[in-house]
Amino acid sequence: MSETVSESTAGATAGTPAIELRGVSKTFGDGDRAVRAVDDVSLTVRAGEIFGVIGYSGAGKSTLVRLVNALETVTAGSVVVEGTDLTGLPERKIRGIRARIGMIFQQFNLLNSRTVAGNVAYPLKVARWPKEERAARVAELLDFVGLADKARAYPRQLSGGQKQRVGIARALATSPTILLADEATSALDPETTRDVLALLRRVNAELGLTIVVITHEMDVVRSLCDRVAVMEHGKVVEVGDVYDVFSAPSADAAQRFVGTSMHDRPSPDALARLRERHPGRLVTVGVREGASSGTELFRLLREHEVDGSVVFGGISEVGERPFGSITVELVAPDERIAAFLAALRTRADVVDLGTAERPVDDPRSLLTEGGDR
Amino acid sequence: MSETVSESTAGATAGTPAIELRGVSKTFGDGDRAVRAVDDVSLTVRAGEIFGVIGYSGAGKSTLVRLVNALETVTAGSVVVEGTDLTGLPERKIRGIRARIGMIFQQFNLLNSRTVAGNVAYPLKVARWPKEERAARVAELLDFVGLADKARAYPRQLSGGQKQRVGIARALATSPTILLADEATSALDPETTRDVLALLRRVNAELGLTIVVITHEMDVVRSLCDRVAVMEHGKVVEVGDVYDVFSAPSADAAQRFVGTSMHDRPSPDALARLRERHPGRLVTVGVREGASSGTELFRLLREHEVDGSVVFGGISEVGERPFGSITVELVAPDERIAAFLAALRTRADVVDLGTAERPVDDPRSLLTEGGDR
Amino acid sequence: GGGSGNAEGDGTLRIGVVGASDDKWAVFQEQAEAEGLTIELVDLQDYTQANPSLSQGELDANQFQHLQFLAGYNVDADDDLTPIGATAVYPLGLYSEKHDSLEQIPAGGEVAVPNDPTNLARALLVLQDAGLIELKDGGSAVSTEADVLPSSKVTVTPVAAEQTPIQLKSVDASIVNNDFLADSGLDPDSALFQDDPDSKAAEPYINVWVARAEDSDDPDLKKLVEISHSDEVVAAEKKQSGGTAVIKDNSPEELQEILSGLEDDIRSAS
Amino acid sequence: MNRDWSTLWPLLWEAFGQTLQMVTIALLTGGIAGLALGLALYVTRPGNLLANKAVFGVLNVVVNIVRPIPFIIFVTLLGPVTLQVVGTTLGTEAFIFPLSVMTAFGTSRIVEQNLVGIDPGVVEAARAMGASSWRIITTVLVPEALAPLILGYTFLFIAVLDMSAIAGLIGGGGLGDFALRYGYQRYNWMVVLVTVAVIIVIVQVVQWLGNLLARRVLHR
Amino acid sequence: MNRDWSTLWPLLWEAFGQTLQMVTIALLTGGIAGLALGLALYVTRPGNLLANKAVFGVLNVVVNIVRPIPFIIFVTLLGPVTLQVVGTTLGTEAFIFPLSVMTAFGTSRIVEQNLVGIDPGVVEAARAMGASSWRIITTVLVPEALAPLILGYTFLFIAVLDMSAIAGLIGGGGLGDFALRYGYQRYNWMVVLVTVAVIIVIVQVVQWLGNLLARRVLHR
Ligand SMILES: Nc1ncnc2c1ncn2[C@@H]1O[C@H](COP(=O)(O)OP(=O)(O)OP(=O)(O)O)[C@@H](O)[C@H]1O
Ligand SMILES: Nc1ncnc2c1ncn2[C@@H]1O[C@H](COP(=O)(O)OP(=O)(O)OP(=O)(O)O)[C@@H](O)[C@H]1O
Ligand code: MET
Ligand SMILES: [Mg+2]
Ligand SMILES: [Mg+2]
Repeated sequence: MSETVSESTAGATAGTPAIELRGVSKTFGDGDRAVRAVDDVSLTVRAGEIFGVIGYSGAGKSTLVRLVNALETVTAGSVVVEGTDLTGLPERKIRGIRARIGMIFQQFNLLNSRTVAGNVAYPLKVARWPKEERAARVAELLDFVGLADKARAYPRQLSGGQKQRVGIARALATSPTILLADEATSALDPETTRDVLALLRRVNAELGLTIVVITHEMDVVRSLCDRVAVMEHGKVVEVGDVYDVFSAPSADAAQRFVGTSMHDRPSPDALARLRERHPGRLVTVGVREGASSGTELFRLLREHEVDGSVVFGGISEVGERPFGSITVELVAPDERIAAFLAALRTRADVVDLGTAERPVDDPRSLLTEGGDR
Repeated sequence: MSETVSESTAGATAGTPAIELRGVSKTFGDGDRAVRAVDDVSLTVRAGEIFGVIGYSGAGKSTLVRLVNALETVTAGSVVVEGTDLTGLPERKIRGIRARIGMIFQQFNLLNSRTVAGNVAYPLKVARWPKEERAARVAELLDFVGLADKARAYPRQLSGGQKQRVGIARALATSPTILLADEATSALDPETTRDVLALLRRVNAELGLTIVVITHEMDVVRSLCDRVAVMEHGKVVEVGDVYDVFSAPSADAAQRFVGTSMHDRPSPDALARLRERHPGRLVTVGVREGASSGTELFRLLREHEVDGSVVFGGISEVGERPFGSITVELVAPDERIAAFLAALRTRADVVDLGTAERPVDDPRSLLTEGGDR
Repeated sequence: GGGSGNAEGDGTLRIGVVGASDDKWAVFQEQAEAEGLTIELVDLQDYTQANPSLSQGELDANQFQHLQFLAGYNVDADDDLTPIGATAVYPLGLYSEKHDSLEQIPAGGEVAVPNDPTNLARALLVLQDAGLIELKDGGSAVSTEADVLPSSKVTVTPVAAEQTPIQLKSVDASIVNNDFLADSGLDPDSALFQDDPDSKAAEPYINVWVARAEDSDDPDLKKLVEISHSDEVVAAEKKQSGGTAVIKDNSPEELQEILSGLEDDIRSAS
Repeated sequence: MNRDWSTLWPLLWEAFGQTLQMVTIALLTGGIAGLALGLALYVTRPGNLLANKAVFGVLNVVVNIVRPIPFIIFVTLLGPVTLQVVGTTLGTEAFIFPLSVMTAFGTSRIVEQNLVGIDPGVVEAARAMGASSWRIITTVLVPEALAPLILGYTFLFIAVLDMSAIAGLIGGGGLGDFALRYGYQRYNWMVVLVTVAVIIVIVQVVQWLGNLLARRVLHR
Repeated sequence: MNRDWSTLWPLLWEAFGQTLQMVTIALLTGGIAGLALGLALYVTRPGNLLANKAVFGVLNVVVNIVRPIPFIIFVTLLGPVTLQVVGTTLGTEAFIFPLSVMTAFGTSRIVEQNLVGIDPGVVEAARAMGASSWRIITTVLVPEALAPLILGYTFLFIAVLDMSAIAGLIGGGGLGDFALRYGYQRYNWMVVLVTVAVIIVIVQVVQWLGNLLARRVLHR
């Protein structure tokens, strides 16, 4: 099950914590116009894990990660990175820690005065890599992000996605031990996104890189993250294993986000259209790891002599484990359907949507309203 | 079926064309370093339709759209907007046309010197709206994009998604007849995205706004667009109705994109894990509009006495029509399964994935490699 | 500095002048060299720097000023620079492009005058003599535009000395220093009025060679004074001044006496 | 010969007024003309809003012809024009004219410089809305570059104050003239120091205002 | 006495050399010192990289004390220091010292101004990589503002040229002095025009170079 509100820093650590936030708040401005961007957040990111941060636009995600490398200073609380408390540390000391943290910026923040290659080489220069190694490393990274031919172009001559890829290459250049990725794939096409995620997974697995990913793409969370935090109004309203949060979101925001991401439950509009197309009884059956729902569906159908079809739904993996639901149309006399559903209910989550004539409104379908038209 | 390469401008128009591109090319720079960002593109966007443009990062999507409101001038070909050929038109005349085109920029391009409200009011001032109406309209738009409380904030004080929402409000302010949306929801969380898409759909339906959407989020294309163009290396490699392009993508890029978007076919990794979990025969069954595959699946299973379960897949809507596939595990003696598959094949697209001991590699599953871990 | 009479210690005499490009200096330099003296003319653009530089020892002598100016400097800067020889007196005249005689200058007219303290005072005295203005307490060597009484016939506007001829288009008349007459194309004879260089009243305006007090007996410097009275240099001087220069040959002692008197006047005036 | 302060104070006060008058008028007229000229230089630059090689070339050369002329020479060369325009070539009013003209030319370069850093994206956004070039200039270029422009005008304030020091050459008065005539030319360093102190105080106030405004405008 | 051109040409040529010497040295030394001072002003500004109210306050006031002093008075006031440093207060060398000092102070404001427009995001990116402040200053601030800085230095070139015109006051020579002495003060407008023409040609060349470089650096 996912933990609500905020996990206690003491209990959550399996590995050594890479990042620990203790009661951290950040307020911008003062007086009337003060904005509390991060509000009393306590959180632990374990070394070597991929930690997702999701939440509404303006929830405080970017601010939260910017506190981790002290680009913003906390208003209250403390930030501990790899055992060092950053609070009140002099800039010079912070520098050493920052050198071990790569950051991909939401707005890219490329140096306009440097070429693509120059931008990627910059952190290497800061880290005093020798010239030849630098060139080789830059070539390798540009090759990976598919910008080898743009090495000598300037940021102003790049497309949005190309800029973002330069930002990614730059953040990875020095092989940091922690990567803060703020919407790192937001400007990328699906295939480039896939490549980038595959790379992140690889460096995470091979080099033990700790990654904090801010994203609004639920697919990224689903396929990349080990754990995820959900933010709302500056607060972390839910933290937990990705599978737990997806399969049983407790916070309101978490429920909505998971809903939009799964595409497995029809939106009210889509449901209306389904009912038009399928006059029979519509039933949504949840599929969870361990639960036998999916497995025994066909046998039960046969046993109860219920005909029908799969008309909607999605079963895919969340954190490598199967998760989702299917909506089926059942065609049979009512009593046979009733018997079938009774049997099925003992084994799986079942939501009866009724028939076109006698629709049953499923409150949970509302959650996915935006998933499809 | 989707049309490949480029549709002929003559044949494609059902309604009046809102935008016509005729053999348009755009080259940046010259000599060695010339970049042909848009390469001989001919395309018609009908009045009142929602037209998607997808393609790899750097494919030329932004450049293409920028040609439509003459922010860039064509190197060759001509651009006709609502019947007016922009090519060689003096800036003053172009201005009148631009006033009817709203644009959401990929990089937002907000005026840093103006507040959020000031940014949204700006196009209204340009269009000489009276002061009171302006204020009312700004309030209405900010309310819609959820930034009423940020009206007096400056762009630098906004989060990425908040900036993007200001850009959206600004583009819609004057109720343009054409909207060019360049990655308009790339920085937004799923729920805000849903709201924005719903609004776009509404203004499209109610006011007949023609919308050109550049996006890398296939879900946006799937749920919003009527037609879609796929770009690669500056060329439009495929144009057609969204359903056609999704159900039968012909260009390579189109196939890959659709694959990543559907999440219905397991990636090789996911397939391996499926085989681990499900020792029986795995079969992927396509679901298309009109085809009876889904509908008759259960009857056939029963008739052939094949047991099993739905283990993967997704069926959702593309352009309001059902589309997808499910992967099922079949448990029965081989000969019964063979008979069942033979029967099923007459009715649906079937891909046999074999069993864990005797796997059959499905070439098409490769397409979706990145869809899930 | 030092009593050797040359600042560089290499035998070169550094002389501060204003307008080193004047012909008379070319002639002067030739003659000095013939006498075995190496001189370097340091050309200064305005009057203010020449005396401090001499005092600081960067120059060995200067020759650009009249006694009135020197007196003002010595008092203001509390210095004791000493005149070691005279050169000439130049009359200061009133010129006009709009009027042909003093009488034609209308009441309420405007006259441009040089704005450096000594030339300003001298110009005001010239205008008073011409009957165009009245000065408070009869005027003195330290009068300024503030001393012009309201009862005066014209108003005066102090401007840079070199601007007075340029301003002729704007004003009724200008007081123009002799230095600028030839260059600005004004004929010395066309002056509507000028002071008398030969009169006793012109004594303060005797241009002098100046040295530091301790160098006042330096033989090399004395030689310079002599050379400046050679026929060739005098001829060049006359030619350059359009014949208006009245050559003076007062002894250092006479000059010092006049200077002391002027200095006392200034001290008592302020 | 040095006057006592009882006579000097009123003169200093008058000079103060003259300087304020000169600098204010020059900055207002020349500053505005220079803003226009600087904007023209910027927008006609190759690649910019109203890119026009010919116009830019001419403006660029004209500005470069005027600016390097030593100011006192410029004042004199402009004399005939000043006489036409102002009716005299003497006094404060007569000096304000060439001062304003030179201020305009100097300002133009400062303005141009400060506009170069503007993100082309925002100009593009305004163009996309159908804004006219004039509107873009007034509502985008100027506001977006306002912080550096404010600092630029603060810089110019001092430059103009400096130029105004030679107003005395044509009877224009002002603090610079006061310092020169009653201080420098009379070796009265007290007068120089007091006058310079007055100038410095004015400058500090103006700079403080400039910094304050610039910070406001940056919204950081 | 107006001289003929055969004697004037060599003088003009010499003046040209002096001006080049003065301006070049002043821009090199003063320009670099001013860059440092301007960077210091920028980074210590409230909210910036090394924000430090005290240091910024002091620098700001010091610059404002020096800059508004009328240059001729500044040259004189600095005389004792010049004597110590240069060994003389007369001649071209002696003039270069105060010229460089004033150039440094003027430059600082231009530099400061041109840095204000930098996107704070890029500075942040460099900070996030662990770059030291010094590195950020040299490899981010300066390169990112290079285009306006180049135009700023072009502006300063002319300002320094203008200041150098009064070198003649202490026997420093140069083109400005030549134009004043042989032209203006002798009402020989031909000499003024020729000299000014020479100055203008130099300026055009420098501006052309500046524009070219700035455009290069903008990568637009
Ligand atoms: N001003 C420019 N100068 C040179 N090349 C440019 C310029 N603008 C764009 N390009 C190039 O043109 C190509 C197309 O760019 P465009 O911005 O249209 O891509 P895009 O399809 O919008 O990509 P993305 O999805 O990453 O935003 C890219 O290779 C880009 O590098
Ligand atoms: N410099 C600032 N001054 C004032 N308010 C700010 C500032 N930076 C951020 N904020 C506010 O803090 C809140 C959190 O911003 P933040 O950028 O962390 O959001 P986010 O979760 O990253 O959103 P998005 O997904 O849209 O990027 C927002 O309401 C924003 O307006
Ligand atoms: N030669 C000048 C004159 O007699 C000297 C003025 S005092 C510096 O008029
Ligand atoms: Mg953010
Ligand atoms: Mg783009």
